Amino acid sequence: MAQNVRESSVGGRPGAPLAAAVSAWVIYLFLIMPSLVVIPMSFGDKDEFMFPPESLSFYLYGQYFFESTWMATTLQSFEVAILTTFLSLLFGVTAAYGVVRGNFPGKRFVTLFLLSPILVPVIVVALGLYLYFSTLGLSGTTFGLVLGHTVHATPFVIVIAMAGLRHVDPNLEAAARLMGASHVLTLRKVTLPLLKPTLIAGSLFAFLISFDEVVIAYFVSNTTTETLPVKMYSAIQWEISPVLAAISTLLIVLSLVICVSGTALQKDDEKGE
Amino acid sequence: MVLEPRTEGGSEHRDRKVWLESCAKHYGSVVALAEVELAVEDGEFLTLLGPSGSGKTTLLNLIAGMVQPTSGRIWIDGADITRVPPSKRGIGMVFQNYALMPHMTVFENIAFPLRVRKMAEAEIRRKVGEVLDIVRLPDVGKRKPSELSGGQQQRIAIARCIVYNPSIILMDEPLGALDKKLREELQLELKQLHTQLGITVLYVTHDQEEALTMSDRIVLLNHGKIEQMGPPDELYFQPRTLFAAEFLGDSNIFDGTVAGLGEFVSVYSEPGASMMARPAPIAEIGKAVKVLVRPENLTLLRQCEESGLANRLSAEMVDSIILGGVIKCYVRLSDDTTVVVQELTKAERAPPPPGSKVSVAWSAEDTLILPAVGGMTEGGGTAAA
Amino acid sequence: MVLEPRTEGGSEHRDRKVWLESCAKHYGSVVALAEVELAVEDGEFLTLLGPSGSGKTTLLNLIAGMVQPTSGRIWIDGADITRVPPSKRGIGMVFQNYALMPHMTVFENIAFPLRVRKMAEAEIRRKVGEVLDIVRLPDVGKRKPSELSGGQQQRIAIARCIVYNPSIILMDEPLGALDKKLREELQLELKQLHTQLGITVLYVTHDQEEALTMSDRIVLLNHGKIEQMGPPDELYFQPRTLFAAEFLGDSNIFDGTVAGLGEFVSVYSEPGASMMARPAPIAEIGKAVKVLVRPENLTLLRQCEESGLANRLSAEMVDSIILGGVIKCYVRLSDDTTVVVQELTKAERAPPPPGSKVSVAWSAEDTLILPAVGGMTEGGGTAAA
Amino acid sequence: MIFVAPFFLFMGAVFLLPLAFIFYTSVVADAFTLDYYIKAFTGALYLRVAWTTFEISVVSALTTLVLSYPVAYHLSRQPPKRRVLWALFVLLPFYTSILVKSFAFTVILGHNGIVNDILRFMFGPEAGIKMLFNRTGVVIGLTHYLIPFMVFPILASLLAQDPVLHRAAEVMGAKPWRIFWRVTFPLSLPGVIAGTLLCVILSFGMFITPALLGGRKDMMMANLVDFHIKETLNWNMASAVAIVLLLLSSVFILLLAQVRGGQLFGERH
Amino acid sequence: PGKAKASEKIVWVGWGGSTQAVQQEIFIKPFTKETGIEVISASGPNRAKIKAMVDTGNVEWDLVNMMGATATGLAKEGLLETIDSDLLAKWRGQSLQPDWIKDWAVGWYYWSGGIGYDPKRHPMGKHPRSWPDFWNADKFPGRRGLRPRVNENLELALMADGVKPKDLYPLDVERAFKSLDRIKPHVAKWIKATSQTITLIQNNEVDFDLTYSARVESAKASGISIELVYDSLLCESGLMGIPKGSKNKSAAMKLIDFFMREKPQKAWCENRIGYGPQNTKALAALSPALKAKLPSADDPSTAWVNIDWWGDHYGALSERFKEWLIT
Ligand SMILES: Nc1ncnc2c1ncn2[C@@H]1O[C@H](COP(=O)(O)OP(=O)(O)OP(=O)(O)O)[C@@H](O)[C@H]1O
Ligand SMILES: Nc1ncnc2c1ncn2[C@@H]1O[C@H](COP(=O)(O)OP(=O)(O)OP(=O)(O)O)[C@@H](O)[C@H]1O
Ligand SMILES: [Mg+2]
Ligand SMILES: [Mg+2]
Repeated sequence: MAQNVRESSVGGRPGAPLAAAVSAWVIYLFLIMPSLVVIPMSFGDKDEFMFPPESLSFYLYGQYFFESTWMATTLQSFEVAILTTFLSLLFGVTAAYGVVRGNFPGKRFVTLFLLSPILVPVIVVALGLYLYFSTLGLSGTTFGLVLGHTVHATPFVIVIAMAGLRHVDPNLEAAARLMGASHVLTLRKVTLPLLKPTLIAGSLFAFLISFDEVVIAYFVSNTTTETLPVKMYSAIQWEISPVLAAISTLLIVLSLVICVSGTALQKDDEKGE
Repeated sequence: MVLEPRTEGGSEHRDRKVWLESCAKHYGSVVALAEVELAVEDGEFLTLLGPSGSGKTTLLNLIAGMVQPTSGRIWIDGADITRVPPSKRGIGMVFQNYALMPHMTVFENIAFPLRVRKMAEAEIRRKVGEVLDIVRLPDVGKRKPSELSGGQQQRIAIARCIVYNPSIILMDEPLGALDKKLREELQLELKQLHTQLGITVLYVTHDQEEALTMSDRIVLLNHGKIEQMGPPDELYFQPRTLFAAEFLGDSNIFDGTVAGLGEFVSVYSEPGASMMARPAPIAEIGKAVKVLVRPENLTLLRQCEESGLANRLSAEMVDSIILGGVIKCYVRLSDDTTVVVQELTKAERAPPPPGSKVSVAWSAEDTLILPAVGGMTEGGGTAAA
Repeated sequence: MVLEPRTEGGSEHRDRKVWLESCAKHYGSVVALAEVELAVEDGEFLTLLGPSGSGKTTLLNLIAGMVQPTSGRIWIDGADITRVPPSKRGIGMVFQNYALMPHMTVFENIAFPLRVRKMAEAEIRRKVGEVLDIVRLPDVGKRKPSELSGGQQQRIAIARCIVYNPSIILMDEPLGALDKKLREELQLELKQLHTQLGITVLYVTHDQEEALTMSDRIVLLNHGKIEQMGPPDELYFQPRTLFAAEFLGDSNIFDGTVAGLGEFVSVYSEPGASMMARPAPIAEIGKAVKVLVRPENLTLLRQCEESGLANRLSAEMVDSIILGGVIKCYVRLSDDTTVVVQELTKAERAPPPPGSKVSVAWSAEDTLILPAVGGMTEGGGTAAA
Repeated sequence: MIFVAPFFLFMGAVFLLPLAFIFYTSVVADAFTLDYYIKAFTGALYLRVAWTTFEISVVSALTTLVLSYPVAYHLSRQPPKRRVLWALFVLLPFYTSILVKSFAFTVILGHNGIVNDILRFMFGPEAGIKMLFNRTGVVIGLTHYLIPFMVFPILASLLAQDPVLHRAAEVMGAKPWRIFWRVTFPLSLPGVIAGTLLCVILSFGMFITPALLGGRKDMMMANLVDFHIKETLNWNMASAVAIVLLLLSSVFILLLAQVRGGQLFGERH
Repeated sequence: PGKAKASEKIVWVGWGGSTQAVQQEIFIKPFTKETGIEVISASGPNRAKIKAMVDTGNVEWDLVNMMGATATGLAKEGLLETIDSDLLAKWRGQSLQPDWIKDWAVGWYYWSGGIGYDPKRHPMGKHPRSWPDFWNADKFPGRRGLRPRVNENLELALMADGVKPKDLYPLDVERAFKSLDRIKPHVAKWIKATSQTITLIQNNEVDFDLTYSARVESAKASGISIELVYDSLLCESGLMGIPKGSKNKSAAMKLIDFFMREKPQKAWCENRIGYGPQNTKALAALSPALKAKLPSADDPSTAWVNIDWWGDHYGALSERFKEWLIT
């Protein structure tokens, strides 16, 4: 497949011309620059930010894994992110399905409304949720946190799922229905399996958004439900701990592992882009 | 066999396989299907023919239950199924692009409707094997649809459709995506399957040749209305409108005015003074009509040659084109209209060279009179790409 | 006009419009085009015909410069342009889906190649107006392509192509997406444009009828090789291989063994003992051959009827199908092979009913002898959907 | 349609009601009042900050566009598998907390940062550029964060393009540069517009980055919301500013709906 | 007001990071051991959250660390519990700054801000030694760093303008802003995050800034080249208060009482160099080396923040300061 693209590139789609490629590389460099500073820093052995570190050690990783509540908040972040992923996938995929397949008056308007949380500055959402959840007694609960993150992440899932659904032939669903399958069975056996790449991409996005989110979490969480980004943020009220560098490095490695193994697994699905 | 819509009462259609009782479908202000009355016989191979956008798919979807009629009711086997969901109608459908599930093997694809029906695994295996035999692809069960050729995929789509014994199969241009050669092969196979299984088939196509080849009966749609319906030969030989005449087969059409009635109708027309035509109810003296002659009914004569045919016009040879089995000759009449003559291709009998003086002749039997309105719309049948 | 490849030296082709000098194209281990030698005359309408995957697009792309040949050279107007980029070849191309720029108006689309050539604005306006007149769409300049019908879009694509006077136009199945009626109209128009402008056209299709209708010369491709080339009638009447015979037009084919040579060749064949055929260089006594008769050359006779034709077999009527202008009759011979007979459709002369005893007869002139190998591959020409 | 209903209701409960709360707070202190809005629309601080917000957001979005386009273009020309790997670089900024990032930026872009050291080495001691703690710093910080949100919509609209159009242009004699400007770029406009608007709106909500990397004048409306929530405890004012911010982004939402309905993230046409 | 039962649990909110970790060891663990009251540690005392908790009657924090100048705002809004007067009286008697013992919050330690600089870049004599020096850009050229908030800045501006530390309050706001106008052009960064007051000197982004003794000492210990001018400090109080409606008010007060004790205060200030104890006995018991880095109440070069004054003026001045900042 890779070869085809190159072959036909003599005339058709040129592989990126050199100028474009070079400017892209420069920008990639810009994007990873901070990481290039952060990763070495994470191997420092002092309690202050040092670059370059004077000597290398796993001191900061030790702190992360064994001291304070870093691990607990990480686990909390995972919990929230996983639940958020689940919920936003549920809401997002069904909503996208309704929007793409459905035909109802004001569809465009409804779509815009469903996507609107992306378009409202997050601090506004955070404040609103905080006031609202406090009256409901949801403030500080993991559930409240998940709800907040779901509002935030679902629009992204909708967008991805809408794109994915447009690639799923509606005739396949019609065929299944005609052969006697109920709506639910059709969704389970036909639509969802075909949406697999989309679902994977959507969950990855939802997970990352929730895992990384600080503003909403800062307002909505409390002591027991504090997430990693919130802890990272509150850890710097007075001092800044280089443990943060170690955490960033760990996250980078984690995402590399996920993506690389994802690509490796994706072998057969090359056409599904 | 021809069912006249409207004029008949209706209730007697209840015992038909399918009956659309004054069904219409509007999309907002678009009338996809005007009020239509249609009854389908058990075991019949019925083709819906018409230009793009004429409402063929809409009609099929109404029967399948994919869309709800704006008005009217749908009956299958005497039961009103207008509000029954598609999954409960027991209908099979073969889609234009086959709609095989790309994530399932061929076996799983065919087994799908059986699993939906909670059939036992052994039974499923047996039935799938059976239909794979019927479509003559016994060994492809383990493959994915993408590993099959277009024709093979089509057969799997049919197998999947017949495996659960639906008594009606709907097919929406199942051959539309194939090339001519393969298309013709599969037409034959489809037709054989139909005979063999005795199922009722509703078949959609916009290819007139395909419709003529395969159907017991053709329903010709135009702008959401039924233009004419009947067996292929009836539509071909007795088109009731200009549209029907032009849509099925090639035709030469002249403007004319009815000049006399008798055993044959005589029509006064521009290019050749007077022509004799088959009698028709619409013929009234002085009425403007269209006169239709099929190219294959025209005979090309050298200037001097004699023929016993009633109508004859002198002309000049313009061009001739081999289309394979037939040759099309274009001749120009005295008033500059071009007429097409179709002859069988014979190596040793080349048509006269361009420029030569010829005559075209045809019998009064082969001359039809049609109402002057209702031809094909300009550029009709063209969808924006 | 027929150019024999290979046998001729080559250098004399330099003055041809286009000359592919032993061009081949491999994709990894796939041979998209085996070593091919092809010369195109100035002003010629040359059609590349062949089943899917036979290398038609590849050949066109080689000339356009979209792909580089694995070996060989390409000459245009006597210049070696093998390494010249597409933008410098001065070629026009009409794509299957037209490739009109959706974000530009029709005017801007047509003006595009002129702007590339830095033509003055007034000149551009004049030329665009001119070609819009030529394609008979003078008033659509301000519209977007999406606001035009398929046929209109196609004409714009052609307008955009001829506006910069390329001396060669390549067309890759430009009518593939259209329905039959429109397709036929546009074929005619294309052909007229070609005559009117005198441009060299290389045309790709897999529709044999289209190829026969339009071409000055047809190049029949199969598996990346040129199977045969020549004018339409030559390919139709004198196919050199079974593949060519089967790909162009319908055919009845019998196995046979050459039994005698003379004014006509006599062949011994299963169904009907002996047949007389046209003489052919490959006929040697005792050699196994294929015998080909076109359905339109067969005459259907009642059991007792007489005919002066050299070959005659008795048969039983199986079925007959109206295809529009022609009727196909299927008859079964004594050894159970089915033979197709094609007749012109006439309302008053219905074919004999199924089951009746008939004879098929044909002349020795219409009987061709072909080598026994090289037919169409099973299911060939099928692209995965 | 029923499929839209669950999220629709959810949105009503967890998005609209909270917004309603904010609105309520912005007009009701002890009794109904428009004082906060009057202040938000007339106070020098608020007007100036609103303008700064607008300026920073638009400049950052445009800078992001300029930087993202080559990346999206480059990604679009990669075979799918390699594309995923390159895309990792685009996602990497997500994983570094802005706090850590701001330190990293001082190491790289600061007065004694790597970039300035190189510049001074090459062009003499006066060659250093001030890239932090001014408008440039904010734009760099925001851009770094926003690039992924721009790259993916553009990438989608680039991938949706029919390669045949490029060939057609090429056969007609167009050089790569012209093909890019007359074909590729115009056809990717839906993605460009969607991405740009999205980025503008996302920057509306930023307050940590400008505070850490900006100069004294680089205060944004979100900073004011934050300030009133946490410092002055004047939630009425915070809510009023938030609503004004919401109005501002609504203008952009409407633009978005106007320019291309549903083209957000470069969906297919 | 409930009684402290053995199974009682309170939530205590600190500043996070290693500071809180140390407090955990020195105060919380012994306290739990002594009283049996379980203490949950939270970090990030956020006044907005306190307000929301109280407003919605959903109070989950029992004891919160606060900054002096801003804590008063909470009290003004009635968001803090009143503390038992006998406890208050007891604490006032043993305090360095009895003014910081309020009805609604208790100043239990102090921290000091001063002029920070890099001794490698600005050796002895090349750096400002007082706030007038800091304001004098001609004599001490270099980029300044100040905080983008109104408290601290007004005090510094007045001192720079010649006001004696003891005469600061009530602050002459107009004079202070005039003085601030003078330094404005020389401020390279108004430093939002406290941690940046160190890293910006470390990375040579500013030459002199307002930073804090505890941060400087910890940075020095890590090997960063940084120094603080110890003889013109601005001391602020770290307070502890109880959100209104806390369900564990009395246990929280017990914890405050523990925080006020001599022994843990001493241990705390020995561990975190730069923080000063409120408890006078604890201050007296510190080693001379440590005392040198901590001002005493009567040190004339040191300014002590007046919490009350800020309580009346913080909101309005904050907004004015923001406006001043961006113009
Ligand atoms: N979902 C829809 N919304 C609005 N109009 C529709 C819809 N579906 C079909 N139509 C319109 O109804 C008319 C009939 O459409 P239909 O699909 O039945 O045509 P068709 O005969 O199947 O054409 P084709 O040969 O192109 O498939 C067309 O004008 C079409 O534009
Ligand atoms: N880029 C490519 N990489 C690998 N193989 C290719 C490529 N392009 C074409 N081929 C192969 O080359 C052969 C000829 O392809 P080509 O596109 O020329 O066929 P075609 O005659 O145009 O067929 P169709 O009628 O389906 O368009 C096919 O087997 C095809 O699979
Ligand atoms: Mg249809
Ligand atoms: Mg091709």
